[in-house]
Amino acid sequence: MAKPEQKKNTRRLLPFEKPIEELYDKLEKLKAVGSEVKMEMNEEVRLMEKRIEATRRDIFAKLSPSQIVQVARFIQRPTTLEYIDMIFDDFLELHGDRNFSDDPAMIAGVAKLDRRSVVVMGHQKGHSTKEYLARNLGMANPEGYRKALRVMRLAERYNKPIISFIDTPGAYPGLGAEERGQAEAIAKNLREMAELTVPFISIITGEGGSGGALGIAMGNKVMMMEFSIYSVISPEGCASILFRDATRANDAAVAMKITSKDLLELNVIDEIIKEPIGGAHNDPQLTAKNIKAAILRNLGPLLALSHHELIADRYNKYRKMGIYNEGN
Amino acid sequence: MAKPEQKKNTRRLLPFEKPIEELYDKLEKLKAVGSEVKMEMNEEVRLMEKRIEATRRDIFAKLSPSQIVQVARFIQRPTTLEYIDMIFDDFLELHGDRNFSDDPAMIAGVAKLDRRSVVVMGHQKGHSTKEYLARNLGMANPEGYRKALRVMRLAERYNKPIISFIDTPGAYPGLGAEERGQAEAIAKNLREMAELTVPFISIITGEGGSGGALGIAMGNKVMMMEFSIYSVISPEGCASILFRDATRANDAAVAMKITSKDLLELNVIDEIIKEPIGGAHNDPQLTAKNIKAAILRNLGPLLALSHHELIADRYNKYRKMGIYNEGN
Amino acid sequence: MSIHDWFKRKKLQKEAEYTRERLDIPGNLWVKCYKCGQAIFAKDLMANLKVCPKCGYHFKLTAAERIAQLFPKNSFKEINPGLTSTNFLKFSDTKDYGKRIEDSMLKSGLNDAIVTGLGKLDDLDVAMGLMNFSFMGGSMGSVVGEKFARLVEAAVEKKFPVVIFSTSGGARMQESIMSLMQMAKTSAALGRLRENRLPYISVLTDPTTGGVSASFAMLGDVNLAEPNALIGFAGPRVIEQTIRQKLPPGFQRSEFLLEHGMVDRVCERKDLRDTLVKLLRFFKD
Amino acid sequence: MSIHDWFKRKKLQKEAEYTRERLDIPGNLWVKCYKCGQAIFAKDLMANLKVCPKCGYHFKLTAAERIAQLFPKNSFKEINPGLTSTNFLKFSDTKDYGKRIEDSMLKSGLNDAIVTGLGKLDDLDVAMGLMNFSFMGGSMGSVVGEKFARLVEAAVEKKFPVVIFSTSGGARMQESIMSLMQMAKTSAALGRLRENRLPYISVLTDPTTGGVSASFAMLGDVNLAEPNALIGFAGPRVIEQTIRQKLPPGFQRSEFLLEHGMVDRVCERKDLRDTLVKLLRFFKD
Ligand SMILES: [Zn+2]
Ligand SMILES: [Zn+2]
Repeated sequence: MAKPEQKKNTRRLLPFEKPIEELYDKLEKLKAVGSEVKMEMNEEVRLMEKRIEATRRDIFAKLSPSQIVQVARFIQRPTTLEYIDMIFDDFLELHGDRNFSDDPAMIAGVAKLDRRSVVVMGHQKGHSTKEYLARNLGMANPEGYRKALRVMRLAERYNKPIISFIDTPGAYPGLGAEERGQAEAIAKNLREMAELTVPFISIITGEGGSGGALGIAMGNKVMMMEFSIYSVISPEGCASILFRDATRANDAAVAMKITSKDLLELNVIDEIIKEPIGGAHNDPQLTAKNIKAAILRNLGPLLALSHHELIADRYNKYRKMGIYNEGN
Repeated sequence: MAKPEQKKNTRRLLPFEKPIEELYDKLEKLKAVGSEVKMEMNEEVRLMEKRIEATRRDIFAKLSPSQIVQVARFIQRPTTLEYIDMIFDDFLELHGDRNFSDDPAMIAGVAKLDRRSVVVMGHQKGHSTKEYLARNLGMANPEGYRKALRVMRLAERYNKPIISFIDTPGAYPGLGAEERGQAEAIAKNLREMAELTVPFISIITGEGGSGGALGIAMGNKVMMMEFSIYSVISPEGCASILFRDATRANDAAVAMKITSKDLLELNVIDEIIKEPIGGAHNDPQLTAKNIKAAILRNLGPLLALSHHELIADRYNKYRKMGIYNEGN
Repeated sequence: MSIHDWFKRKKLQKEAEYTRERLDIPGNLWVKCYKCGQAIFAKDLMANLKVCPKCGYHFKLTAAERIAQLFPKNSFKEINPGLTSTNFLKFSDTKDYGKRIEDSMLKSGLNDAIVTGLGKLDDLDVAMGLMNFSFMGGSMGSVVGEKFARLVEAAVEKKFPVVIFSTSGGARMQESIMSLMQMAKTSAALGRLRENRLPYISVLTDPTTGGVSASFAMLGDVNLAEPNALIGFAGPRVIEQTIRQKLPPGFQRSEFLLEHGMVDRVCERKDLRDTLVKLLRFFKD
Repeated sequence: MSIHDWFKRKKLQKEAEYTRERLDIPGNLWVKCYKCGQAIFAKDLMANLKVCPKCGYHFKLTAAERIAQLFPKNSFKEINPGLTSTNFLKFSDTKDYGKRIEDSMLKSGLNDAIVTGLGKLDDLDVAMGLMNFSFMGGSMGSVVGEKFARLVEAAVEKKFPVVIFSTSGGARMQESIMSLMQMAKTSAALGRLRENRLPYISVLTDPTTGGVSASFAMLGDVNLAEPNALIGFAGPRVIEQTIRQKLPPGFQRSEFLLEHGMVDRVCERKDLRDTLVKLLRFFKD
């Protein structure tokens, strides 16, 4: 087995975590020596681990937007199915749009949040090339959006809150997707989400890519994970189209204001969910705990609203969005 | 040009109208002679025409069920689009299921019935092999039923009555139809038709073939053209499956009770719409006039019902259907 | 009487011969699996919910067997057991329909192709209908439609969810147009259920085709299917005749329907009860 | 002021150069058709609603041209004309967004990519929005979203139906996330319209893609499209890059969408007004 490969995997290092790589190497040597001389190096191991954590903390305290893009897209980043597993009980996935197919890039189902029945859905990526392929990297086809809508309507019919997890580069721009009405599928979801009579919470967990993200993200409350992104186009796309220079993705990432902090300032999202030091993948359990707490905190007040108030709440939320001048 | 072919076409003769064929031949000879000797044969022509009509009347007064099947399926029988053209004004066809495709075997649209806005729909066959192919002989795919449902919902949203015209051998039993949920599409239509809040009138104009017919035929009032049929399976299918003898379609046609008269007796339909002597194709205009009168006569009382009453009316209608014994 | 009493009463006289017929038992003790061909000790097969322990093939279940599996505590009470079919059209094909009904009743020990009733799965109330393929191929005539509608109406009255186990070759052609009308009747009943916001779970079992698939079987808020069940609108032979080619392997099977978005889950028999309980609890809480 | 006054005011100073640019006019009098390449006398083109008399190619129309075609009796009154875009993100790509807005306003004579207003088609009241591809590719930013929402709210208040003529490359990326949010905002407005059972007719014109197609443009009770308009979610180039193959001819054109069930009718420009009137009368009576 290729040992260095394996090391990288367990360490789960992002490209910009190079400084930590060396520290990990040292740590491993210390451990190796320690196991030879039996426990004597324990204190030094502890110190090295602290140093790694401190370095990581420093790095993550000042991530650039394009570094946040890397975290948001990291192959080790927890997926929707993992979050669902950690946050909810008794999850039962429901498949299919009752029209054409079941889209593996979009999952939906019923579950319990503590003891309350809820409907959950989200884009599903994966942790390997194989999973990326099977899930189309979370890029849903029209069927995915139609499945989501079907299950949203189920939620509405039986008065269950909806929680959606957003993690997609965008809706899939394929031949079949166009033939089967990608635009129509997303558009209909937007209108129908606005009219839902049940509490609806959306969480951007990784990549919030354009209409493909928004297609299941019109919650009464929209939250973003600390190191997730949400944007109308990818930094790469923006660079090549607007900057006419594909290499300027970093500049585009800055200019577009796609980080959770930016979007909170713009009032496009309601809350940022903290991630562990080093990002969600460094402690998925703690991350899930944070998400669950945020869901519960936000769900309470929504549950007190009537059907009509829920629709009005959502309408007003999106109605207010936009910045413009008004002359005569 | 093949003259005999052309003759047949203008005469529009059904296979069992052989006796009339000879009379027509004679009539034509009389006319030919007449044109030579200028008008002298007029009286004889008139008499021959009367004789043809009388013969036709005799034949049609005692059609067997399997002859009625032939009339119902006759390639010259007026189609849904023709009826729509003759009965309504300002018809605008609406296309597509907003999902996958537009099904040419099913047409739907908006129109005026006198000055009232209505929604119309129906299976579309044709008058030639070419049209049969283009329209799949009125055998709709799931998309056809989904288009019909979409337009029914449009009618409901804007409170317009719905008129459906049924003329299909059945829903298409194809590979793609199964893949895309023929069963689901029909089933959903049945449930949704039951719940429509608007007046709904269905008219079996030709072949009412099984679930493919019922899929748009759950009106508050269901009418049958005099020489149309309505059945759970074709006589041929019944013969080969139940009688285990494909040649016994005539017996099956009798046994199954598929004529308008049978179905009125069974209380499955509400009314029979008279056809001209020789069938609808002999005078489409008159037939359309009869249909229009029947629609108007039945629509009036339905327009007086509330949304709730309309649903209850339909529920009770279908709830009552069925004949069984009840023991302890 | 409860379905259990009824089951017991009929059991002794019928089960031996009936099981033999349905399962191809070459004696009393051994059953040959349709799929893998292996011989299975009948007791083992029964203990395994009539699923082949070797290859997982799901044998057909009668309503009574299904009820026994789902309601171990005997909590299922049948309703409307007395409805029986009648040959109102004086229909006769290779056999008189009246005679066919009688023979089917005798042979199957059933009154018609569906058993309906009220019961509890754990603490969860449910109105349930279970079809019998062994009664004239599970075909839907007036009795199936009427019992279905009454079941749904009982559910609406009691505010119970509805669960239906389907298995059917389609409409009962011997009742001609009236069997077609049962599609309308059962679907309308489900419309009323939906209007009352009461859940409906449809469980599709092998086979479910024709008029039953094109009405209530496809209309679940959640559609479950047992593995490898044949599910479709048109029968495979009709399709082959229409398109003049062989059907691809797996066509119209549960897994095919899952892939094509028509069923929510393919559920092995051993997981079926748990899944139903979870779903019912989801709807309830 | 009415759109007609506004149109007249801007007309003289702008039309000559603008028309030249949009239509590739090789002088003042002759226009070369994009499709058939034939030279057309500009007056003939205008008299033919800017449709090539030779091959039927539909040239793009500005909002003002469209209004002039639809409301010959000057019955269209613009609302909210004063809304203008602002560079709230201090966004600058190859050019500062603020400067880009200014330049676009000067060049097009328009305030932004949509004109909204109330009018009458024959005797039929209508709230109408008309997009301008000539203003930054008809891209949707905060101004388009806000004017759209206000138009729909005015329609709800007055109980008018809504008609929208779309033409857009999609979201206005210079407004980043805020342009994405306009998809939510406009769709929510249409939800409210629908809740009030007021009809919405969407007319898709060349081109309508991206965020506009994936929001209000696809949501008509009736979707009409001008012939051969490019309509889709993803742009053809993006798709080609994704699937690494050439797109088939006709892909994402109006007729393709008709075939695939996404638009109700492909409607030549000469029939458009009549069709709208018929539809509005259907909804009204
Ligand atoms: Zn086996
Ligand atoms: Zn041209």
